[in-house]
Order: sequence, then structure tokens, then C-alpha cells
Amino acid sequence: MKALNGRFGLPHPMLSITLFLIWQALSNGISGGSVVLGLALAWLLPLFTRNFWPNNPAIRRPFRFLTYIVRVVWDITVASVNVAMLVLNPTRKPRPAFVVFPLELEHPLAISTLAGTISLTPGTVSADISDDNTLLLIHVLDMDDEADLVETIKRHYERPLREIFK
Amino acid sequence: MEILFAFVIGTLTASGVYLILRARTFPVVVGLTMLSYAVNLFLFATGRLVTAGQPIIGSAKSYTDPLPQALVLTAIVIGFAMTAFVVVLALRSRADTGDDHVDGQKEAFWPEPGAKPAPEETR
Amino acid sequence: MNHWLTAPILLPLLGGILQIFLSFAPLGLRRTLGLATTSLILVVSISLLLLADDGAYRVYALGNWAPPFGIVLVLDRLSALMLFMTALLALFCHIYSTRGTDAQGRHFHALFLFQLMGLNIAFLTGDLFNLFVAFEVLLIASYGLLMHGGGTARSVPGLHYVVLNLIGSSLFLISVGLLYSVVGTLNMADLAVKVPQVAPEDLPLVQAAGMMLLVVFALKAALLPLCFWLPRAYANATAPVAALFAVMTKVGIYAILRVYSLIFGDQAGPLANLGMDWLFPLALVTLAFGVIGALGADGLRKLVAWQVIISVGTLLAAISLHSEASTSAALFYLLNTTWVVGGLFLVTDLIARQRGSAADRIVTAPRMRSRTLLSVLFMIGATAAAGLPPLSGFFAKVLILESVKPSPEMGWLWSVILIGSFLTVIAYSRAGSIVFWRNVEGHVKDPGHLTLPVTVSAGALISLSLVIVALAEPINRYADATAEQLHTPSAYIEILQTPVVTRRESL
Amino acid sequence: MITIALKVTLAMVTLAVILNVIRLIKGPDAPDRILALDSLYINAIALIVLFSMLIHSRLYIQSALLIAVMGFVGTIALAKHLKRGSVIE
Amino acid sequence: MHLALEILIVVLLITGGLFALAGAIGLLSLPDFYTRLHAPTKATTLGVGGIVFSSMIFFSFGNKSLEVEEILIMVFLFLTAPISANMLAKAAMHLKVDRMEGTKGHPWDQ
Amino acid sequence: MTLALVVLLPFLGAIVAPLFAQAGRTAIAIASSVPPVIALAALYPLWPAVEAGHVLVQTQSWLPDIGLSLSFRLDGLSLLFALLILIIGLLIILYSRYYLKKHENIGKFYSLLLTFMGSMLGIVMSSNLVLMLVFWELTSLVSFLLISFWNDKQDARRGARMALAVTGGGGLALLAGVLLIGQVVGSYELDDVLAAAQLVKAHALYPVILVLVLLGAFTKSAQFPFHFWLPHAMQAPTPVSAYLHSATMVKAGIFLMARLYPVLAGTPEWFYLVSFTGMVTLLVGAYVALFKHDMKGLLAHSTVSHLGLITLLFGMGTKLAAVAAVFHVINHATFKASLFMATGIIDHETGTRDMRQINGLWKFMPYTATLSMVAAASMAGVPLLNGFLSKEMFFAESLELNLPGLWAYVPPVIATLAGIFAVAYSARFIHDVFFNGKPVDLPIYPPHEPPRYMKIPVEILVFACVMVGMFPAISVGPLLNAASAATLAGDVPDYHLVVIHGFNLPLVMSFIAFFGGLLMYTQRQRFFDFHERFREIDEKAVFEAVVARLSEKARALTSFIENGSLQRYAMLLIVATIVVAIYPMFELGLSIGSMGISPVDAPTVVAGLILITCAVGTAAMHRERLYALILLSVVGLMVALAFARFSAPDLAMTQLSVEVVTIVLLMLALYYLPSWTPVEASRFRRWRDIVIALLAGAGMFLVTLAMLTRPFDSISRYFLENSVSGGGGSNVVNVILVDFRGFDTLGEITVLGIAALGIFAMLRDAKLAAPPTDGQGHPWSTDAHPTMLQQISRPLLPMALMVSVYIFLRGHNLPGGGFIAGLVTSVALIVQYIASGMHWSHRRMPFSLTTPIGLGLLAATVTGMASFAFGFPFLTSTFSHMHWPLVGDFELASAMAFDVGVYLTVVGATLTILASLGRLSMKSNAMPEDS
Ligand code: NA
Ligand code: NA
Repeated sequence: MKALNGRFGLPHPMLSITLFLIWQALSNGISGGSVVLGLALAWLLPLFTRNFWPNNPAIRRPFRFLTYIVRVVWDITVASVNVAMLVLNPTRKPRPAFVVFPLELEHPLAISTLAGTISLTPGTVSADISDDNTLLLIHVLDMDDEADLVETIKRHYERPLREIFK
Repeated sequence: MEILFAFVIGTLTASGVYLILRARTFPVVVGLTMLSYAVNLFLFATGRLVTAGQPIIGSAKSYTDPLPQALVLTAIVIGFAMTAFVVVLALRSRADTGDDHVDGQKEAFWPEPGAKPAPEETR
Repeated sequence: MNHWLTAPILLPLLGGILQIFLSFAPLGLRRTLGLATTSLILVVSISLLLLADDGAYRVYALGNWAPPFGIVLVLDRLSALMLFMTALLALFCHIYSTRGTDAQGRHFHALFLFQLMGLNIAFLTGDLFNLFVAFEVLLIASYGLLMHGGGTARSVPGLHYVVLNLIGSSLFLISVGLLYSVVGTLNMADLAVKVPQVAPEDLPLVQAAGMMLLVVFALKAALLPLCFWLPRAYANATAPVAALFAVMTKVGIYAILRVYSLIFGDQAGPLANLGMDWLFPLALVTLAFGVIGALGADGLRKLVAWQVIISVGTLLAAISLHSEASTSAALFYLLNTTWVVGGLFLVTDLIARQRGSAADRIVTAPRMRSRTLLSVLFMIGATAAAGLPPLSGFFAKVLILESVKPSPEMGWLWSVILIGSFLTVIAYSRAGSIVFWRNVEGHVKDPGHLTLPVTVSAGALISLSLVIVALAEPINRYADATAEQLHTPSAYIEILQTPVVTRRESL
Repeated sequence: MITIALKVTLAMVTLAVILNVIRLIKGPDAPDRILALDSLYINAIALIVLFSMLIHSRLYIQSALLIAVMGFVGTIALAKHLKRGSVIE
Repeated sequence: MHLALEILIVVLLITGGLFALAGAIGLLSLPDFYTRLHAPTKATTLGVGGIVFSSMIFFSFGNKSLEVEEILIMVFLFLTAPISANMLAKAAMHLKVDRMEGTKGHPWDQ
Repeated sequence: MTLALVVLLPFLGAIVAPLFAQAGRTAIAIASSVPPVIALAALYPLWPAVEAGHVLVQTQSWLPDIGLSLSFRLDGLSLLFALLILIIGLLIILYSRYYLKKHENIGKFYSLLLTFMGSMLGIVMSSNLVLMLVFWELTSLVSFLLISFWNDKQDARRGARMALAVTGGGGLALLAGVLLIGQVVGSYELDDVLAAAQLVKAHALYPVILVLVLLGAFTKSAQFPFHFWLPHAMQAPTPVSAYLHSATMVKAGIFLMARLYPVLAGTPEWFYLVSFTGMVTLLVGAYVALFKHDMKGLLAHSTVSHLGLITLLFGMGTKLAAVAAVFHVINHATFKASLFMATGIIDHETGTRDMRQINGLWKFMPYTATLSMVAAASMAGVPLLNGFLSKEMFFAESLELNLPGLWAYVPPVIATLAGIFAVAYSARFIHDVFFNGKPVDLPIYPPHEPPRYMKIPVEILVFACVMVGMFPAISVGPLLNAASAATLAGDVPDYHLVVIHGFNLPLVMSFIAFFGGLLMYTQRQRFFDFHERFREIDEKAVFEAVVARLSEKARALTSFIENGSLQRYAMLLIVATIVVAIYPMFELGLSIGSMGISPVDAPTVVAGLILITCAVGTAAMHRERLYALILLSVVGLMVALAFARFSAPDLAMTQLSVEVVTIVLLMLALYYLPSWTPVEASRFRRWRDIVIALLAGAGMFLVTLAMLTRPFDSISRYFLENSVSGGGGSNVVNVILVDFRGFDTLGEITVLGIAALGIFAMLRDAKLAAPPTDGQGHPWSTDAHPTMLQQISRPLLPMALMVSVYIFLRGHNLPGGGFIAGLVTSVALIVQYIASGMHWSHRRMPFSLTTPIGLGLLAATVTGMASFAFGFPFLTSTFSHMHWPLVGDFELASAMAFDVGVYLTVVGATLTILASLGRLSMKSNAMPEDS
């Protein structure tokens, strides 16, 4: 069974589920055909591309991940307005800064997810990750307080991610 | 609309031609690409400009001429293959002649008439 | 519908695909399969030639879509002749390449076969846009072949060849598009029907399209002032490739013959014989320039490459006269020049291999190992190419000279051709006597041995000029019939009535 | 109402596109230009989607998707080229 | 179509358009590359995301069938925007492009 | 077919003879004599008929289109020449046996000799002018090879080439003349041509014909001013000189004049052209002959002179003169061939031909000396020898010309003067060689008589000289009569072949010539001194210099025009296009058709303006290459938007995908190229290019505008109507691609596949140095594969693949299809290459990159061929609606399978192309292995 799983199994179950769902969405409504084809694709595509995605970390808590996404989306929406204001207000000068963020996450995918999240939320962009994956360089558009920023990121994003990618 | 479209094609052609007449491989390749954009737009336009008549049966009340679109598709693919080839050839020429001039390094490659021939391979 | 019409296309295609799969297989296997494919193509071409000789048009509606909607293949005498001419040349070039050319780089056999596929599509297709596709197939393969074997001398001429042809392709598309935008069709027979009916206010568009198309074909055919890419490109290609390329300019000539007799022929109303008045003087200047090039050539390959241009000038001069007799003469000349020039490229290569660093340059060098054989082959080839008796070139030239009736054109044509011949003789005799006879003491280190395949293929191509003489009568009869067919486009137009195979609901 | 909103949005996006092009031409550095190009791609998605809504046709949604994919690939390739020279190594 | 839906669509469209425009203005007016990087990465992405989302609603309710290809677009946009920004930031740091005066901290060597 | 056989035999012999080369000189000589002997035997029975004045013509049709037939003829003239060719040929064969050295290439020699014999027979026996021409040029070619037999000698090579150039070139003129005759007469058959003599002479083209034909004849027969090749042809082995340059080939021109005598002669043009040329040649040859120290040189110039004499006789236009001409042909052949052979013997025995060294040979080889002296006496025109007879006839005819006034004296005076020279050089030949003291520094000393059989040919010929000289009526009477009859078209005048006609003016002239000649010879030193004052021109050197100069000029012109500059070639191509299109463009003008202009909307205008700005910007900013590339991508994007705007969703998608792949490709290339372009072109050049570009752009603008505003009807209606019912798909563009015009698509993916193969092959061994820094001098970053990119791109791959499956499947009915799907797949994989590197990705690819190309092409082809099985043409598609449990209704079209082929090819080709380029950097940049 394990051998079978190795060669013909589902290397990335989460991915397979996602692919299946997306396919149903794409197929313009659920039908016999789309389910069959969706299942086939959800099985085959991860299998074919498994070599390209080795040693992926298991996502322990998929539902935690969903709540994480919802939170991020909310953060983006709220904070966007701030940035828009900043941009559209010609009198306000931005106070940019490069901030080094010490990482607690270890897996590169987790780090990348964090970096991506930071970039998507207004006011911060992940500029670089150190070679040893311990530091994250963030460019901040308008910085009040560095410690505050680092703390916010750690609380809002890094800890949930640590739980998700265990 | 037609004037704008024609002007676009004219500009693309002119820019492409100008670049094709440059002396280095890179601008020439860019020029060829630009010219092929012009040609593709032109070929496409032979079916005339239609705003909301799709070439998909059942999608609209009136249809656009699908044939030029198919021809352009073929032309795009062929153009891509050719561009790829000419790009690689430009590199090859750079590797072989040490220069990116379209004629290679003139002195090194095209000996003037009357230049001394290489010594005979004799024993 | 005769499925064999697709064979000259499908055979090289399948053979080429096979070569892709076998790209890491032993060379011997690839050679065997490649040669087998080319031989099969020759066999098919011969059968098609025999088939076409009855003078009927054979139409093959690809995809079972009736013309003018689908693409058709049309076999007539001209296309059959081109197929045969190409296949025979290709077989000998292919045999020659097994001497080691094919081992100099990857994918030689695949490229070679695809080249044939492109050529054969061009000769068979009855659709103008498909002719464009055919040109692209044969061009891209020729680019690959031209660059085959690497070497620093090839890349710059290769680049020029490719860039110019890319511009040419753009022109082709513009012309086809322009034609379509007025007459709304792509099938050549349908174009022939509709071009004469074009409204007067649309005439300039069609005329521009026709003239630009002529530029495209003239570029492929290497007509002055569009011929400059040729000598260096051909002179630097590997021998079998250069030899095969003897047919490349002929594709342009074929296209001119086809399109300008069918679509812009005598019956095309206000656009009748479009561009032919330009073609004649340009062809003569091309011829003259080719001769000058040959006189000034410092290497045998260059000399032969200029011979290609001489041939183009001669052919187009005859074709532009637009009479049955001159077309027929041009066709006769076409066979002669294509094979002989191909053979000369091969012989030149054999010579170059035995002359060490002097290679093909017209300079003093140590004596060749196989001097006698090579000199005989060269002499026959040169005689045939220069158009001296008793070889085919002479008869071809006489046919062309004869085909024109007394007129100012006759004066020009005769003078240029005859003086050209004279100077060509001087060029060849000078080159030959220096290369073969003006020897210095010494030995070339490790001169190439003549092996059976290379000698046979080079010799065979050269000897074809003798065969043409022996078979001059039937060949000429075929050429006459072909010219007659070409000059009667009304028969071609009838292919539009081709019925398709009745469709069943499902197979 | 939707049509008006569409046209207003279209106007805004068109204006955004113009601004992008200005940045693209101004530079001053290559990253600026690539950034402008990236925004241009993203705004093109908006243009296509708005146009689709205007003509009530979903035939172009795929094109929008492709712009998203291709814009991304173009951007990272250009950025990598700046940094490493060789895009594929 | 229901008025509420129409209003939702219109709001999404207009805010989306505004965000896109804001992004473009930011791209044009912000003082240095690093600050400009923020504009498209967020504002534009978000704005276009909104427009795309409105399209999904528009077609789903207009055509009475679920049309979700737009989700794919949004997923792609949001997945890729940070990477693009990251790559561009790295490129800029590599090229040592000018920073605006008063920027705290410093970029890393590449 | 006796006549054809006679001509053919020597050719057969030429093939067979070399086989005897191994068996030795005697064997090959015997083998070589077989064909002429058989030919003579074959001609023998025909003799009575010919003598009776019959003309035998045997015709076999060959190429009726050019009026060329294998038509052979035997009349007196051709018989005379055939006998000369065969008999002297036999003697030469025998002679050569002893002349050639053992180590020489005797196989080649005899083969060429026989080929020459055949060609010569062909000339004289052809009854078709074109056929004659074939043989005519063949003799030029063969003589080229014979003259250069000793091709290690530079003089031999040059002499041969000069001979070929002159005689071959003359042959081409003759060709033109013959073809004109054909145009006038309507046939090349000699009978028809002879019958149409009056027609030809009256024709407007007659002067042209005459000049062209005479050019052929004069060059071949070494008439002034084309005579210079003949002396240099003496570099040939002596048998060749004896055969070609005295007896046969040079007589071909004479033969031609005789053959066409009835057609062309008898007009003032003929008279002045031919007789004047002959006269000058006669004199020049005779004069120069005297001063030649080389025995062969003397003989050669003497030959030139005698050929002039014959020409002059023909030119006179009287019938008796023509008879005399024919007679002199025979006589000259006999004495001159024997003299050449004797010279060969002397050369053979002494090792030199220089008369300043050779003296007093009488003592060493009296027998040879006797023979030579008799022959030389005949050459001088001593009575009782054949030379005397024809010369007397010549003197007599020179007096018969009815020229006005003082001009009447010119011919006899010149004739006598030439006679004086002839006697002088003949005397020199006798005295200077056989007497005149002792030999000086002979390379071979002492000389001996040659081998017995080497003398036989000379003996026979000298015997003939004497026999004809003493018994002309018996020995050559009938033959001469028959030949003259043929020349004059049956109208032979009364003439008497007797040794002495009595004491008359011609005899006086002979006396003057004889004694004048002897006197001249005794006073030779004065003449020599006089002649010394003029620098002698070496025609070979002149010819060589002319050819070299021609070649050099040609090369200079060629390299000036064909200068290897792509810019020029491209400019010519574009300008040529503009030139041919400019007239229709003027006709068209700024034309707006009946459909008028449709309104614009702001976004489209903005997009159009952006496109225009960026296009112009790309051209303007092309020096900064990356910048240009970025602008180009904007152009590409806008083009895609234009496709979308004007109802071409498939095109928009294709354009988008292709464009990004192209940009990646260009970037890959840019890595190895300088990042900026230097300013090279002059201001003028730039403006010239701008003007060309603007003209091209303006042309496209006008054409597009005219086209867009005109209504038209196209075949597309058919596609729209039949797409669903016949092609099973509602996306008409896709149905056209995979069905209606599937063949185009097959070609298109073939192009893509070939491009990939070609690129793969081209880059396999390319060595390109990667630049160590970027354009601004920054060293490259060491971070090849950034973490974020790497990590996020990995889940992107399966998602992108799904998208491509989606695009593929809906393609038949909605925008999409194999091509776009293939590009999406490729792009998704390319992202992996960019993010994680070639090495990493390559190891993970389940297949070699070229495999999908092959598979794709195969899939498309096999799908197309499947229809064969059902009796349908290639690429006929089919589709059907299926119902499967669980799955439900779906449509299955064979076009889908074809589209799979497209998909696979695109994936394979795109990846191969990009990976081949990527691999370059792997070699040049020794990168640490990716984890
Ligand atoms: Na952020
Ligand atoms: Na002497």
C-alpha cells in the first residue's frame, strides 16, 4: 500500500483537493463529467508534478489555514485604505525604512508564506530573505515604530503559520 | 477607428524597418519582432475591424471573419519559431565572431581580395 | 482521390519524426532509415511523374473539404516534375551526406527530411497561404541544415540568410493578406477566377499584393538585387546541403511560374502578366552579375554558388518571356542546372578534401590524390553548367535561345546568354586549370579518400547531364506538355469543381 | 447604472494605464520600468474584464487569466535578468 | 438583476477603479523605487482584484450560472504579486538604486 | 546508319582504347587504329555514289523542338575531309606510338585523340547545323585537353585555355549565327538551308548571320585577328599539332566556309569580309613565320598563313577560287602534317626545336632530312610538288578579281609577297636545320634516325605530296571534283589539273616568289635586325593578363556590391518592395472606402497611442537594449489587447503567451550580448533609414486604411456555417486550425519542431563567454534561486497545468486549444526553470525534451492518416457525441487528437528552445549544484 502510495498515490492531498474544487468551479457547474475529470486531474497532476514539489511540509491544520487566509484578506482590505490615503495625500511625506525581521519559522515554504503575507498587506514589502533563512528584510512605507511592527507581524502572521506548518 | 488602426500598423512597420536596418543583431531581432506584430495585426485586419461579433458560434448575433484569425495564429507560431531561431543564430554568430555586428567582425572574416593566403599544408 | 498525392509529404514527415525519436540511436540505423525514406520518396515521385504525364489535374482535398474552402494538393505536370527533380537530387545528396556530414551535428537526417517535406508541400499545394507555410517549413529546415556542422564561417552568412528570409516571410503574409482582403479567398484556382473580376477601385491593392509577392519569390529565387545573400551562404554550407540547396532557388522560380501563370496570367484582365516587364531586364542583369561573380570567384564553391545565380537569371529571363516555348525551354534548363550544380557542389567538396589547407581556393596546391577522376567530373559539370556541347546545358541553352522570336528582347537575351557563356567558360577553365594542373611539390597531410558512396553520388549527379542528353527528346516532350498545361490555366480552374468524398455521419 | 459604473471605472483604469506608461518611460532605473510594466499587465486584466462586462461576453476572461500568468512570468524573468543576467541557468 | 447586487457590483467597480488609480498615482508620485514598489503590489492588485470580483458577480447573476474563473485570476494575482515585489526589490538592491532621503535601515547586499 | 556509325566508331574507340593502356604502347596504338580502319572500310563502298555526285543523307529525329536531328551527310566535301581526318589520323596514331614516352598517360592520349577524331568527323559529316555545332564545340573542348596534355607546363595550360577561349567563344558566335539561320530558314537541315540560299542572302538578318558565322570560322581557322591562339597551341605534343593544328581542326573553319559557301557567299559583304581577312592573315602569318626560331613556331605561323590563303580563296567568290581552296586544303594537310611529324622526330632525337641550336642535321639523319626537304619544298611551292599546283591556282585567281582601278593590283602583289615569305621561311626550315654548320649544345647528341616505323607516316605523306604534285588528275582529281561540286552546290567550273599550264603570269609570280624568297633568306640577318626592333608580344601573357585583370575587376565589383553587409541587403529588399509598390500606392492615395470610418472610444485611443509611443520608443531607445525590450513587451501587450478589442479572443491569448516567451528568449540572448548598442551609423545613414522606414510605414498605413474601409466577401461564410455541423466545434477559429485548414497547422507545428531541433543542434557545441558583470559593471548576484520564488512556484505548477488542461479541452468550442494550452504548460515549466534552475528541473522532467516534439508531430500525423482507413482524405476529421455512465454526455472529436499533437509539439519545442539557451549558461558559469 505504501509502495502504491509512493508511486500512484496522492503526494499532496491538500493540493489534490484544491485542484478538484477549482476544476468543479471552472467546469461551469458540477456534472458527472466534471467530477470524473476533476478526480482524474486531482489525482494525476500532483502525481506528474510531484518531482517538482519535493519535501513539502504537511499542513497540519487545514482549517486553521483557512481562517488565516480570511484574516489576511481582512487586514489587506482595512490597511489598503490607509496606504491609499497616504498615496493620494500629497502633503504627507512617507517615512520609509528597511526593517530586519528575525524569523522563527524554519521551513522555506512557511517563510515564503509569511513573506508573501507581509507583502500583500499594505505598507510593508518583503524585500529579501537571508541565505540561512533566519532573517527577513522588510521595506516599510511609512514606519512609526519598528518594534511595534515586528511584534504585530509575529502575532498576526508568524505564530498562526507556525501552527499551520508544524 | 480604422485610421487609428492603420496608423498603429504604419508605426509598427516603420519602427520595425528602422530597427531591421541597424547594424547589431539585437536591434535587428527586436525590429523583426516588431515587424511581425505589424504583419499579424495587418493580416488580422483583413477580416475588418469587428467589435462585438465573436468567431464563436452561438456567442453573438453576427460573427467576425474567423479565417484571418486562424491565419494569424499560424503566423504567430511560425513567427515565434523563426524569432527563436534568429535569436539563437545571433548568439551563435556572437560566439563565432566575437562580435554582435550583423556582419561579424569584418576584418577577421572577410579577407580583402588579394590578402595573403594561408601557407600551404605541405611537408 | 488518390492518396498517393500525400506520400511525398507524409513520407518525409514520418521519416523525420522517426529520426527525432532515434536521435540517440546509432548513426548507422539513422542513416539507413533516412536513406530508405528518401529512396521511397524518389519512388513515389517517379510514379507521380508517370501519373501526371497524362495531362490531367489530380486534386486532393485535405480534410475532405472542397476547394476553395479547404486546402487542396494539386498534381500536374509541373509539380510532378519538381517533385521528381528534387527527389533525385535529394537522394544523391543524402547518400553523400553519409560520408560524415551527417555526423557533424545532431538531427541532420531529420532536418534533411523535413526540408524535403517543405519542398514537396510547396510543389503540391494549391493554396496560397499553405504555400507560405510550405516556404516556412522548408526555410526553417534549411536554416538548420545551413548551420549544420557548426564552424565559424557559417554563422554570419546564415544570419543574413535567415534575417532576409524573415523579412521576406513578412512580405509574403502582407501580400496574401492583401489579396484576401480584396478577393476573400486563398485557393489559387479561386484566386485565378476572382482576380480578373476585381473592381477597378480595388485594383491598386491587388496590384500591390501581386508585386510584393513577386519580390518575395524573387528573394527566394535570388534575383538581383535580392541575391546577395546567396553566394556566401551556399559557399559555406556543407557540401550535401549546398547541393540540396541547388533546388532552393528553384522553389522561388516554381512559385513565380505557378502564381504568375495562373493568377496573373494572360487572362487576368488589367493585371495580366503583372510584373513580367520588370522581371526580364532584372533577370538579364542577374545573369550578367552571376557571370561577373563567377569570374571573380576565388574559390570553387563560390564559383558554383555564382553559377546558381547565373542559372536563376537564365531561368527567369526565359520565364518572363511568357511564351509556351520559352517556358518549356526554361523547364528543360531547370532540370539540367539543378542537378549539375548540385553535382558540382559535391565534386567541389571532394576536391577541397584532397587539397589540404588550400581547400577549394583557386590557388596552387599539392597534387590531388584522385586528380583524374575529380578533374573529369569537374570538367563534365563545368561543361554542362557553362552550356557547352555535348552536354545538357548546351541543349537547354539552345532551347532558350530558340524560344524567342526576333525582337529587341531576342537581341538582349542572346547577347547576355552567349557572352555570359563565353565568360563562364573562361572562369571555369581558369579555375580548373589552376586547381587541377598548377601543382606544387609536397603532400597534403591525410587527404580524404574517395569512398564509393560519395563518388557515386557526386558522379551520378554530374552524369545526369549525359542522361538528359540521351533522353532529351522525351524530356523535351514532357517540358512542352508542361508548358502547355501551364499556359492553359482555365483547365486548372476546373479543380474548383472537385467533388469530395461523401461524408457519413460518423466513421 | 452598471454601465455607467463600468465606463467610469474604465476611465479610471485607462488613466492608471497612462500613469503606468509615464513611469515606464521615466524610469529612471530598470526596476522602476519593470515595476511599471508589471502594473500595466495587472491593469490590462482590469481593462479586459471591464470590456467583457461591457459587451456581455465571457470569451475574454481566459485572456485576463493569461495576462495574470504571463505578466508574472515576464516580471520575474526581467527581475532575474537584472540580478543574475541569465534567466534560466 | 437585484438592485442590491447592482449596488454591490458598482461599489466594487468604483473602489476597484479607485484603488487601481491610486496604485498608478503612487507609482508615479512616490519618491523612490522602494516606496513605489508598494503601490502596484497592493493598491493595484487589490483594485484589479475588486474589479475581477465584481465581474464574477456580474456574470454569475447575469448569466444565472456560477462563473468562477475570476477566482483563479485573483488567486494568481495574490499568489504572484509578493513574489514579483520580492524579485524586484532584490533586483533594485542589487543595482543599488537610489533611496529616498531619510530612509531608515539599509538594504542588503545582493 | 553507316554514316552515324562512322562518326560513332572513334568515340567508342575512345572508351575502349584506354583499357589497352596497360598492355603497352603498341597494343593501344593497334586498338586505336581499329575504329578509323573500320570507318574507312565503311566509307569505301559509298565512294562511287559520291563520285557520281550523289548526296547521302541519313536522318534520325532527335529533338524536333530545336530542329536538332541526328542527321549525317556524305558528299564530296565531307568525304574529302573525312578521308583526311581518318587517314592522317591513322598516321598520327602510328606516329604517336613512337613519339610518346613510356611513362606518359597513353590511355588518356589515345582516348582524347579518338574523341577528337570522332568530333571532327561529326563536324564534317553532320547534315544538321546544330548537330555540327555540337561537334564543333566538342573539338574545342578536346583540343583544350590535348594542348594541355603536358599540364605541368604553364605554357601548355595557358595555351590551352587561350585556344579554348578563342575557339569556344567563336563557337558561341557561330551558335548564334546558326540559330539565326534557323530562324530565317525554319530548319537546320543542311538540305533545307542550302535550298534557301537566296532567302538567307536577301534577309535583313543576313549581315548579322554572316558576321556571326564568320566569327566562328575565323576563330577556329586562326584568321587574323584571332590567329594568336594557334602558335601557342604548339605547346601540345607534336602529333597533336600535326593532327589538330595543321590537318584537321583548324580546317574546320575552312570546312564551314565551304559548307555554307552556297548560302553565304557571293555577296559584297562576303567578299570584303572574307577576302580581306584572308589576305591579312596570309601576309601576317607568312611574315612572322620567318622570324620564329622554334621550328613548330615557324610551322604554326606558316599554317596561319596558309589558312589565310585558303580563306582568301573562298573570299574571292569565284568558282575556280573555291576549287583552288579545296585543293589547297588537301595539299596543305599533307605537307604540313609531314613537316610537323618531321619536326617531332627532330625534337625527339635532339631534345630541342630551336633552330639556333639545330644545325647540320643532314649528317646525322639524312633520310629524315630528305623527307623534310621535299615537304618543305612543297610548302614553298616548288613545281612538281602539290603545293605548287594550288599556289599557281591561287596566283591565277588573284589576277582574276575585278577590282576597280589600282585596287586590282593589290591581290596579286600581296599574293606574291606572301609567296616570297613562304619561300623564305621554307628555305630557312631546310637550310637552318639540315645545313648551316654544326649543332650548338644539343640536349641529345649525337642525334640518330628515328625508329623505322616512326618514319612511315612521314613517308606516306611526302609520297602523297609528290604523287599529287606530279599526277594531280589521277591522284586527287575525282576527289577534288566531288568536293568542289559539293562546295559549289553542283556547279563545278572547268579546270585542268596539270603540272604546268604553260608560261603565264601566275608562273611569273611563282618565279618572283621563288627567287625573291631565296634572296630574302640570304639577306635574313637584315630582316631579323629589322624585326628585332619591334618588341614581340607574348599573346599568352597578354591573354593571361587580360583574364587576370578581368577576374580582379570582377572580384572588385562583386565585393563592392556583394559586400557582406546585411544592412545593405536588407535595405535593398525593403527598397525593392517600396519601389514595386509605390505605383499602386500612388494610384490608391489616401483612400477611404465605402464602409467609412467607425467611431473611436477613449480607452482604445489611449491603448493605440501607448502602442504607437512604445513602438517609436523601442526604435528610438534601441541602444539601451533592456529598455527597448521592456517597451517591446508593452507593444506586445497592446497588440494582444487590440486582438481582444476586435473580437479575437484566441489571438489575444496566443499573442500574450507567445510574447512573454519571446521576451524571455530575448532576455536569455541579451545575457550574452552587450547591453547597449554603440552609435555607428553616420547621420546620413540614420536619416536614410528613417526615410525608408517612414515610406514603408506610410505604405502600410495607406494599404490598411484602404482595406479596412472597403466591403468584401470571403469564403469564411462557409466556415461559419459548417463549423458546428461539419467540424463539431463552435470555436470557428479552432475548427479552421484543426480541421478546415489542419494541414496549415500540421506545417506550422512542424516548423516549430524543426526550429527547436535546429536550435538544439546549433547550441550544442556553442561556446559563449558569460559576461562577468552586468552592463553597469556590477558583479552578478550570487543568489540564483530566491527562496520565495522557489517555494511559491512549486504549487503553481500543478495549478498552471490544470489551467492548460482546461484551456485545451474547451478550445474546440471556446477560445483556447492545443497551442495556447501548450504555451501555458511550457510557461509553467519555465517558471520552474527560472525559480529552481535548469539542473534541478531537468532532473525532474519525466522525458527528454525532444520527445514531445516527435510525439506531437506523430500524434497529429497519425490522426490525420487514420482517415485513410475509412477511405477519406488525409486529415478528415470526425466527431461524435457519446454517453457514458457517470460521465454523461460528451463530445469526442478526432480533431482533439490532432490538437493533442499540437499541444505536445508546442510544449516540447518551447522547452527545447529555452532549455538549449539556458544550457549555455550552465557550461559557461560553473554554478554550484542546486540542492
Ligand atoms: Na504588506
Ligand atoms: Na639552325
